[in-house]
Amino acid sequence: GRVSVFAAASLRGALEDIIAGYDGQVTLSFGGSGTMARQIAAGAPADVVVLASPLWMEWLASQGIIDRNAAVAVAANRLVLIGPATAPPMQDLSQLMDRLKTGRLAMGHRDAVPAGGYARQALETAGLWRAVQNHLAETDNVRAALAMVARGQTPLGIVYATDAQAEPRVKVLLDLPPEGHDPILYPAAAVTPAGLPFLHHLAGPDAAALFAAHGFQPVVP
Amino acid sequence: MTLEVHIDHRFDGFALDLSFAAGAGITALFGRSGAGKTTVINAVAGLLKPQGGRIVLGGETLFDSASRRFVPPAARRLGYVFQDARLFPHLSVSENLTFGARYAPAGAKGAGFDDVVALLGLEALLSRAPGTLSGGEKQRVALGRALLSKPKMLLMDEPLASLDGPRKQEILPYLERLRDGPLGLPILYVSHAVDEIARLANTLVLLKDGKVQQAGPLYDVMANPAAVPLLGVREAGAVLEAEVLAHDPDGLSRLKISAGVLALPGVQAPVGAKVRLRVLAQDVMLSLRPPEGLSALNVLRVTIEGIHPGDGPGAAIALRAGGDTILARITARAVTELGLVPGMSCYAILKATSVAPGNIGR
Amino acid sequence: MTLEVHIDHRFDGFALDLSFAAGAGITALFGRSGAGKTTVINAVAGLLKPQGGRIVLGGETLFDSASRRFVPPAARRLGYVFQDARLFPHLSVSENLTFGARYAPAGAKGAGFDDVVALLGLEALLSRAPGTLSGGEKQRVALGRALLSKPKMLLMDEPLASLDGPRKQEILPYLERLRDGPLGLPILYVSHAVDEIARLANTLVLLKDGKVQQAGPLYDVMANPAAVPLLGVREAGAVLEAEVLAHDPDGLSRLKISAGVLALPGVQAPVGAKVRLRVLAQDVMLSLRPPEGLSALNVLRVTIEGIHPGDGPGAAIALRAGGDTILARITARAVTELGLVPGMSCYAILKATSVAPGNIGR
Amino acid sequence: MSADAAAWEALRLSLWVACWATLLAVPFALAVAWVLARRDFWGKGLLSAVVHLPLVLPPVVTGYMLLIAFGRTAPLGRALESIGITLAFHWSGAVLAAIIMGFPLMVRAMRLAIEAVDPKLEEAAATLGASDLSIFGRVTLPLIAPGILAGAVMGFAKAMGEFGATITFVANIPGQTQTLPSAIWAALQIPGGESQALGMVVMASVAALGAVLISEALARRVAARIAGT
Amino acid sequence: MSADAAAWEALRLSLWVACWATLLAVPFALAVAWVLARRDFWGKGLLSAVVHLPLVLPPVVTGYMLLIAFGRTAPLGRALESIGITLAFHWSGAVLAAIIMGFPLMVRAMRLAIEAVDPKLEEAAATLGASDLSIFGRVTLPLIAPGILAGAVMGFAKAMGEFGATITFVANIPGQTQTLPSAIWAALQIPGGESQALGMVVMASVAALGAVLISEALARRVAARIAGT
Ligand SMILES: Nc1ncnc2c1ncn2[C@@H]1O[C@H](COP(=O)(O)OP(=O)(O)OP(=O)(O)O)[C@@H](O)[C@H]1O
Ligand SMILES: Nc1ncnc2c1ncn2[C@@H]1O[C@H](COP(=O)(O)OP(=O)(O)OP(=O)(O)O)[C@@H](O)[C@H]1O
Ligand SMILES: [Mg+2]
Ligand SMILES: [Mg+2]
Repeated sequence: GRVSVFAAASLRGALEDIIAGYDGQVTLSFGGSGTMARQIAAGAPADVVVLASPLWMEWLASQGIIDRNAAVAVAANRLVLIGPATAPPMQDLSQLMDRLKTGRLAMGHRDAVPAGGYARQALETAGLWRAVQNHLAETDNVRAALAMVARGQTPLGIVYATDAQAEPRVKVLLDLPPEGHDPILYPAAAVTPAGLPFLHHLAGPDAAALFAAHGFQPVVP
Repeated sequence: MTLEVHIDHRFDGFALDLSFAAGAGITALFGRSGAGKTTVINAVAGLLKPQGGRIVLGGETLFDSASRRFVPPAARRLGYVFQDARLFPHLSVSENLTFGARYAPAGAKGAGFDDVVALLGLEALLSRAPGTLSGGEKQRVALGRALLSKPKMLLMDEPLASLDGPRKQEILPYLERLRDGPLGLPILYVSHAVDEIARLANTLVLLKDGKVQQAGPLYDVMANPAAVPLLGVREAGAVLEAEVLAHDPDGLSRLKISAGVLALPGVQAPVGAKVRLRVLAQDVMLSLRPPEGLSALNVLRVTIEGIHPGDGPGAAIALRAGGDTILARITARAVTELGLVPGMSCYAILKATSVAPGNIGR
Repeated sequence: MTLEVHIDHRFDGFALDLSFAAGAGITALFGRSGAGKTTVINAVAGLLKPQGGRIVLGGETLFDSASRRFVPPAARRLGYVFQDARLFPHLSVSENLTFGARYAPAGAKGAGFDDVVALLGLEALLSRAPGTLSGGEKQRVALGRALLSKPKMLLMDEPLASLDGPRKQEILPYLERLRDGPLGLPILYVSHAVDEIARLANTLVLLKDGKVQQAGPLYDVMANPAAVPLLGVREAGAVLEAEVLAHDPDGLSRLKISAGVLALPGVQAPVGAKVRLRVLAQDVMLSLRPPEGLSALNVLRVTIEGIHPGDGPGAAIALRAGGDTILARITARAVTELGLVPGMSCYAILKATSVAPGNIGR
Repeated sequence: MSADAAAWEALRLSLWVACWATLLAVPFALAVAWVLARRDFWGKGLLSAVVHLPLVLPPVVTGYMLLIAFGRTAPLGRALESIGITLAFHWSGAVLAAIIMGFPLMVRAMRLAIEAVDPKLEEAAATLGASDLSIFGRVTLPLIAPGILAGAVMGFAKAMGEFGATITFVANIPGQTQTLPSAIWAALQIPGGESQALGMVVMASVAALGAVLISEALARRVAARIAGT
Repeated sequence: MSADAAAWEALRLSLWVACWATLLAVPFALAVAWVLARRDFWGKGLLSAVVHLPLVLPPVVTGYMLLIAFGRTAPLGRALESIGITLAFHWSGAVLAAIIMGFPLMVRAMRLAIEAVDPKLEEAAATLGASDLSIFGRVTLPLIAPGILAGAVMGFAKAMGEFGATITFVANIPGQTQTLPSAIWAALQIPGGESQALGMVVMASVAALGAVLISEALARRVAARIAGT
């Protein structure tokens, strides 16, 4: 029958393409990672779950809902520093404070939004966290941070590369070094045995190509 | 069906503390503005729960503070005509009129819709909304609504105050028919118009500042000199029962009262009928001798029963005339000059008006 | 200050189409329930914008449909006593009373607060909320509120309907003083009580179904047989001006009217004073010969001016008595039997009542 | 399913959920409003505060509480499921969320309307023999019809717009629980989704406009009836 | 800053924002309510629908719209900034978001109250010489005080609970725009954050209870004044 997939909303474009090429019937439901994890714990009719944060996958495993070892990362992502389309590119993060001037740095919420957590790690690694902490504009999702930059509300923002590529009003000023934060992985797991075939497909090469087409990074094992 | 009322209730700055009993027929509550008439009616209707007292209607205890009995208004089946009309604004006139009909018990008798509508001249208004009615029209609908709820008793708080004279003259006989007809509907009636009361009431309760000043059969209370200040000096006066003896060719009618025969113009009742005569106290003159130069027809030999000084320069004199008492109001000076004392006999010259032609309460 | 009113307005099922002019003093609007009285007053007050017409007060055009002029109610400064009291529920009685005072122009003259409060007996109520007042108390506050707004004119829609007799007797002279005193306040006055009108009004406008049936000086309209059905047969009757000649020791007073001298009981006015006499049509009898066996004092020789058959079995007869016209109402059969025709002379036997002792309108 | 079809499906579901929520909530809201307007009792303020709570708490919290209470694994949810009522991850759960979120708005409108009814009219009905229930049905209810309508419109609008509690309680399953707001939110989460979101915003706005216009017309008619013109 | 201190700071800010939002919104809501209740004009239904819009749209959308209208680069935002009013990342922006989100609730309560005022009383005031403004101030306003209070409570409660539009418009800046709902939401997004969230939910509930109790007491006093007891 139909396979129900609960997935992080930022994967939507890629997942829609992936199910188009899958020969089973799939229903995609999108939500925030924390919300979905809780729902699945409360008995949500999901066969497969794809989250934007390993933290919540870990939580699901700790609840005994999925098998920790059966979870696979299906895609990866990168963080980028963005600015208005007219801004000059940046060499490294050290210029961050100069570029911000009195403005703020838009990013996902440092604790609540996975992208915000990675951005925080990156800034901490760069030794900028203390300085920038009071110049943040934290949003409830990355897309809102992107919109802040796109609307000129903030001069800079840190978002996923996948988000930045489709917004003409912003420009990637700097790719943040991936070693500065935990790997950005999208873990997937089957909640029910019925989800296994699709999970398999998701971890397969066809899906990987489509993830790549949407700007996601390949998963380095 | 008798109504027995004892109320003890206190508002901030106003205390009602009274008892009265009303027999069959129409009981009028009379008193100045703020005397407590509406409060009494509200208590009878069950809209006010007095702090103390007891209200019994026809053997059924509607309220008793001692036994904590309180029959809710809906179960009392009293048709209340409010001082303010209180029509239901969302219902048409005819829906207002028929509002209460469905709650009457199956066998209840009451006025017919068409009769009431015709009596009150509501034919053209039936589909109208209350908001567009004139003041008098509203009051008529409110009257009709209460009549058509087939009540056990009617409570009427100045039901005719904003109606024109001709309409009143149509409604008054109807109320008399309700009272006297097969329904024998008792009515508790508030009015400021002494002529209405003189015409309608069987029992009269005079209220002042929340207390009963006088209460009893209409004839007795109206003939009591103590009632004069309450009724107002221009309105006070005895009401007598008379029988029409004859209509003379000169336009005068002869009427028999217990003390003799009076000649009055404009009596519109057949020979043999009983009518009420209203003899205003201010229209009665006293003379120690039989008066000369005046037609002697309306001169009665009377005995002074009591002299009641008023607030102003006047005094009210109760006069025994046959089986009746009539009232005269003359100046205190005249009392002294004529040397009037109780027990004295003298002559009363009356100017009487007949009320309620062709009708007389039991 | 004269008021000129032309109104042409149509409600669903009711059309008002009338013109009248009111001079100084009190202009009474009289008519049955639903005749259009409140509608007229609302138009004068500016609460209703008639579809057509013109209203001019003392030279100022308040409304003119032709020139599209409409003075808003607030700028008209007319003290309106509503048929329903319309007190402001959130304000105390004294705040209600003084509500309008601040809007009067600096120099405006008007009644004083203490006078009005005393007149209306509101002393004990000043701090009360309107919601707790009795019906008559509300009406008195509404009256006071309009008086204290220092208006250019008063509009009163049955202002005394729910007041007791004694209170009315206190307020009526006050209204006369407002009218006659230094304020010379004109009043447009709606009432169903013919006795109030007979006492107060200078001009009388009779309305029926939205049209003016009769309008003019009170004496003329009241003496017009055509007015009888409108006023009601029990209430219709001429109002005459009389001068008190003497008070006789037997209690009767002699009053001079243009046609002769009448003897009446109970006249409370000093010798020389002018009083209004109300002669109810139903209290006038006609005789072809001087009547015998009756005191001749109140018999006047009169000439028949006109005979006006009524709706029922009665007919109204206008009688020329000296400079005045008085009305008699007798049965149509009597008209035939006596062979009454206009121009004939005969004798009228009157039973008159004096109204408004000590007061007489201009 | 194409994006367009999904949007229409979301609109249909939103309307469906909003209609049910409004229909089901009106009697409860009316009862609570009546109690708050016409009865004095200990704890009245508390009841009023509880009714206001969904307004004060972030919708996620309400949704989370619903999930805890009515989730498939929760005792209440299980009990309901055993009698055939599934709320969690079902459109009926979206109805419940919409009812709860709209409740304060509905209660307030109805309460204000009830408080505006002159008790003297209800007294008059009682003297005519009407029982409390009859009085409510024949006098109070028609007089507060405009207030009920206003409350219903508020409830409907809120139900159309409810997102946080709904997505937290019943997730975002297309055709089942994906209402217009959830779909709009989802569209906003991916690059280039703005134009699709805009289309759905227009849809929602038009639906709201329609509901408001209908309610205004109805209210006008009801008011005219009472004014008698 | 400890989690606890942050929570108290969020509560303080929420109260501050809610108070300002309520104070500022009341006059506007009153004006709109009056127009909707007492004037008939072309486009009235449209105005009413626009007022309802924030109810119908998911809060994110309203937040985006605010960003578009009042953002730093938007003309309106620039104009405000030039007169010294900064909305971006400032608590005043949160106030604006709360005003907009609470507006439909406030307007509806006040409108119902105005519609319940008998125009005959206003007419009576006019015949006593009061100008339209005086009539409003001395008759209408005191009579609708309970409705204004009700609207204010609704607005206050909504402002206390507003989250979606606020975070989208002015982000989540501790001490400036991190209101209690934002903090609660953030806590719920972290595995194991429930207990911290619960503490803040209790805070919000107590604040709401307080506001509702105060408003109920005030309403009782106002009503008693009008009933004269
Ligand atoms: N809730 C209240 N609080 C204080 N006083 C009240 C209250 N209700 C009534 N009263 C007072 O009680 C008295 C009696 O009121 P009631 O309405 O019975 O008078 P009434 O005889 O019907 O007068 P009216 O002829 O003017 O209608 C009045 O003085 C009134 O002001
Ligand atoms: N909006 C309306 N629609 C239809 N008819 C109306 C409207 N307003 C008034 N009328 C009718 O116009 C007539 C005149 O009303 P108005 O209030 O002027 O009467 P009134 O002379 O003051 O009567 P009352 O003595 O009973 O107060 C009445 O028959 C009334 O029903
Ligand atoms: Mg009364
Ligand atoms: Mg009228």
